Amino acid sequence: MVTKTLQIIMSPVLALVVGVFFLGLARKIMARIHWRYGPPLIQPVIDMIKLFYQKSVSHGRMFDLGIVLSLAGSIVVVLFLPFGGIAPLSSSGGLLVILYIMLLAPLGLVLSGGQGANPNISIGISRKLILSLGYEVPLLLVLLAVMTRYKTISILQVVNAQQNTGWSIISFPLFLSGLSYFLILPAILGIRPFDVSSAPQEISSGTMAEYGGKYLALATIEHAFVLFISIALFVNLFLGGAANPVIFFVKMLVVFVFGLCINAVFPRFKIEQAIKYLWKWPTLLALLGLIMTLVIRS
Amino acid sequence: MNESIKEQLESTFKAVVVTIPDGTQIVVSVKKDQVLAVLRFLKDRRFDHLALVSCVDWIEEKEFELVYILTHYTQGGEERTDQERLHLIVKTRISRQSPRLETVTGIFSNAEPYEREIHELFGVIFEGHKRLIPLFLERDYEIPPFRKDFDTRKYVKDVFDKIPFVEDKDK
Amino acid sequence: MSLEILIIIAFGGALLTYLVGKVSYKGRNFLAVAISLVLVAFVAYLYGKPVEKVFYFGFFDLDLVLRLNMLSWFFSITMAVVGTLSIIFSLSYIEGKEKADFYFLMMLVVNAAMLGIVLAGDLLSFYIFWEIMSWSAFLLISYNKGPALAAGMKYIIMSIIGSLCFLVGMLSLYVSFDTLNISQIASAITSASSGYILFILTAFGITFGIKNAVLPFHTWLPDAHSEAPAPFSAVLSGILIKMGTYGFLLLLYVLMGLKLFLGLGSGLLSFHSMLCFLGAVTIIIPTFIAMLQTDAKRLLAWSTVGQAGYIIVGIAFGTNLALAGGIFHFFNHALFKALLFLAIGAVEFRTLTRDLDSLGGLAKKMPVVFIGTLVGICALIGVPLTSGFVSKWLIYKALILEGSPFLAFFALAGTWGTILYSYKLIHNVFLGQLPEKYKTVEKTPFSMQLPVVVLSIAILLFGILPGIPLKVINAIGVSFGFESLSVGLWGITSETGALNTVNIFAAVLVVAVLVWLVFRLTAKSVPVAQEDSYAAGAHTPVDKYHYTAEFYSPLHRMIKPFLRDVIDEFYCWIASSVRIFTDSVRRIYSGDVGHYVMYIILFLAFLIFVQLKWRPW
Amino acid sequence: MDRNQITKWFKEPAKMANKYSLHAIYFCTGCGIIEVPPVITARWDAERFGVIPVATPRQANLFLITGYVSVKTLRAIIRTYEQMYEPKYTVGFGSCPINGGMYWDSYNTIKHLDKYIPIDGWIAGCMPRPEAIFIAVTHLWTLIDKGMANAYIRYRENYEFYRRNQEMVLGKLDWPPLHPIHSNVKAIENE
Repeated sequence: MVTKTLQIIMSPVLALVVGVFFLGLARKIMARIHWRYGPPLIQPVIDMIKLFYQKSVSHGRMFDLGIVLSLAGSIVVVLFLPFGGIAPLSSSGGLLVILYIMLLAPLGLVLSGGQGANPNISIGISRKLILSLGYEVPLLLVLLAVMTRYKTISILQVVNAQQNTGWSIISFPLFLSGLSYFLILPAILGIRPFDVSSAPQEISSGTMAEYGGKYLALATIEHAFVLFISIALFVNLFLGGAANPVIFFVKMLVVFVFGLCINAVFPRFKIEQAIKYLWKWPTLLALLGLIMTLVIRS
Repeated sequence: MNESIKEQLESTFKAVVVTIPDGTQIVVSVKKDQVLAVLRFLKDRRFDHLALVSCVDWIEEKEFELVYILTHYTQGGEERTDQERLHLIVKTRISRQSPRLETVTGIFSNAEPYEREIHELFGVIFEGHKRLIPLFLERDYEIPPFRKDFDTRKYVKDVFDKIPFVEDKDK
Repeated sequence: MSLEILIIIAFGGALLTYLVGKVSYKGRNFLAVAISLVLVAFVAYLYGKPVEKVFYFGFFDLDLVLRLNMLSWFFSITMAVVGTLSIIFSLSYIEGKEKADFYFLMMLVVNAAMLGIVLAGDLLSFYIFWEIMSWSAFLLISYNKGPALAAGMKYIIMSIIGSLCFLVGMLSLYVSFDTLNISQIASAITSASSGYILFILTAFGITFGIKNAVLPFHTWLPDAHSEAPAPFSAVLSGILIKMGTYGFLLLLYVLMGLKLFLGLGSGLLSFHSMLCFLGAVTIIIPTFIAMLQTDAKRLLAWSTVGQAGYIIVGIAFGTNLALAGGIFHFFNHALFKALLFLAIGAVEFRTLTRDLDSLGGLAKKMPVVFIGTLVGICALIGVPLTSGFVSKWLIYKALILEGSPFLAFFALAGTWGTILYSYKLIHNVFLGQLPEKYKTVEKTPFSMQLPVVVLSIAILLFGILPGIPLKVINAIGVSFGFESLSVGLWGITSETGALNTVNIFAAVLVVAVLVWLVFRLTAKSVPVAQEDSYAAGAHTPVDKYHYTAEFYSPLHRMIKPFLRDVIDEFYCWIASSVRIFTDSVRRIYSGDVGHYVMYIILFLAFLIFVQLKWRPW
Repeated sequence: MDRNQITKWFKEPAKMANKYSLHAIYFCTGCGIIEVPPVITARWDAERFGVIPVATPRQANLFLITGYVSVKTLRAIIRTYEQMYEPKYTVGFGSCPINGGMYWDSYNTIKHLDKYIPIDGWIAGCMPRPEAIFIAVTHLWTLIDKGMANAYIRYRENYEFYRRNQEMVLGKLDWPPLHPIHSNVKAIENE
């Protein structure tokens, strides 16, 4: 029982550390690709300390509770997600529960943004929801392919199954789903080609327009958690998850750096182009993966 | 080609002085009340582009001079570069005390911001102008700033230097 | 205590209210609420006591049967509760309006008729109550004049077609089994040929499909819901639609019986998989249409069509998990859709408009209604800790484990579509800038807030402790012949991935409190007026600074060509062509006698000619 | 550049964090904004020092006033400055905001910007080059270190005077005062 509570406390902290490290790494790699030195790795930490000390303005109760709900939603998802050996709550709710709790984070953010009473935010929100509808179609197909392939909805069993049958990214039908998941990863994270919902130039950083001080800090932490969750989900489902956290972290690092290098050089999509892209290639691959899994299974 | 326009203008309008300083310009100075007629006349003869409306303050003669510069995009069907185009400059004089003039937005609708600017900076009132509201300036001025009798140094001394520095309350 | 007293109270109470209404409207209001509460208490008291009363009815020596089993108890308790809450809501909603007594009479009659349907043990009484429900709903839909009349007309025409199909099916059953008692038919029908069963299924299927707004028959619903008065549209989309669900349950499981229903047809072409895919399509298309609506109630109406698809998929899929999910989703949908309609009714009552483009910022003015709508859309989406989540989770788990991922994909994609349109509802009405003209909106009356609060508490309670309704639903599943689920107080404990809502609730609560503490401990944030938001250095007036029109315009442009409501146009084409035909026939009766004489002579000539030519007689 | 002296971080984290994470609001007030793009991109890379451009005043704590300030821009500058959160710092570029510069006698430009909003520091140069901007950033660090970068405190304490000056130039402002105004300062009506 003690190890369980320890794990429950430890896994969000670990996720925060990994997420913030990834944020710092992202800015450093982005800078290196632009031929400049870039900030120190701990720059996100400095930013957050400054933001927590800065005063801020609130637009109403929903404006505050929305951001709190969003961060709480992301942290709860981390509790359900196995991270190497640490898997505190994943016995009481499988992939479906995670899929649904992952919904709390964007919902909290858009509810709090809505009260911000600023058209830039509303435009950012409508783009964010359309984009999430866009990447949700291939994501669902990918998760369904994995679930039907291993005939279970709990991630632990998927991870254990991969120990003996090898990584599912290599096995034939799920290779397509894995590739499709990788293609929509930037859309889930909302980074470069798909940062249409928080575009600083067009809609003065969309959903973040009215966030300052501690709101911006909480929003950045929430972004770090989303970063951690989506990559951890990818590693768990397709790269066989790991026995101990260190190997798990290395796998996540590889996926993250590889994904980031691709996205650092892309210009930003318009929202229609993003949806057209998301509903064309990744959906096709995911659909193919699902059909092949069904054909092979029966 | 310039000659033909010169004859046409002199024949149709009396008391019109047409001079041709060089190959690309024709200067036409007209009376105040003939401006609309001349502009419409020229617009029918392919001078369909009102490039600029500007105002000159002749303070000694106590008159404002309004200058309309007309030009044309095409000559005989095909494009003309800016150098080859014929610029036709229509000038008129109005008195400085009561500067009033007919608006030309009826003929050239793109003259609207020019006339607002001249109204704001010179104080010329254009009758019939739909939106004669300020264009650039934030504050209101008794003597419009572009007039020659507007002393900008005195204005700065009266307005900006009079605003005190913010000493701390306790000092 | 027997069932016929229940029916008498229901209908008698309605008439009594109407009469009392003539005397004093206060008495009428009190009586209406009292009767509904009595019905709720009466039905609750009858829990767990299956009863069957048979009355001899001379006509064709049929017998009228009133019976109460687990299924009918579950439906009747939902109806009674939602009916009572909507009557409480309409106390202050109908206050100033004329014909208030007629409105209350019709509301009580509709509730009574639905109670009758659910208690009916034989098809004849089922049909009688079904007709009473249909026309009383028609009278209520066309309550406020204008476009409501056309909507009511469309509704009543489709309901009549449904009732006729029901009549045809009932008569054929009577002819072949010469009894209308459902239990006797159920035992006798196993011997019938599968062709006959298919005919019965299609006949009753059309009736229940129209009422349940399954896709080809859904066109009446958006007009009827948006034109009906708010409390009735809550009852209409909360329960009246679910009479179709009850009908399907009765038809597929009680009348047909489990083996027969699953045995019909084979593989992909079997009846139940066809019904599942029909349900899946009913989830997707209305959800995308709902996203683009600009009238709040029409948006909710399309959402009802979408959610009915979930219930159909749940029922038709045929495993105990899916059935439990389907019935539980009926229960949740009755709760949260009634909540959303009542909330929008409260907004419409105060701001006299439900156009999403002109509303905004009402959260500060109507906090209780705002929280109610928030809980409502969370349940609609299926956010954990609301009851909507548990029912959708059951449906998904059943679909995935039984190995039909495409159905699961349709259902899950439907959920994301639900998020888009439900967020549009709450954003355009409650968040954003409050326009000038709504700054003087006063508080919503208590009688409107009470139902909203009660429904929100119910949703949250059943979300965290779903065991309470699941126990009853499990009993229904067992009565249909499924093996029972292992149901704990907090969810399903089964081997392939359990659901433990209390763990989820505890985790979310603790983490939310921790994050809120961090939020409070850091620098204090100063509340500020709604005008003081970033506008690139400019100070913009409120009315020009609220973005709601064309909320999803990029998506709108992309999917607009796919969303032309072809079915509605098809029906309207049929209606207009029939009108043209009948119009041309009408011209024969031109009114002067000469024509008629001429017609007679011509006809006689024709007869003579036929007789000479072919000598038929 | 004492960014990696850990002891300082624990002694006064707020001051250090404010020093090494200056988010500058990207609002081009005058001709000097042409110098900012090379500063933030590959050639001079301000991100090394933690200075990044942000879109809204809500996320910013550094306000660069780049070049002459016309009366119309002053209205937007005041509105943006008031929407920034404390602690906030302002830096004026070139001589025009100091005393009007070459537009000293123009009827339309603001002569002494610090009559209307408080300025922490100035950079010389008729549009200072990126290196000068970095020198300004380092000076700002020393000011923050010594606690002298208190323009926002001056603004808060003397708000009535600033508000009066603003209304003398811009006429009636259509947004409410940021801090409550005590009635003893009567707005002197301009002639």
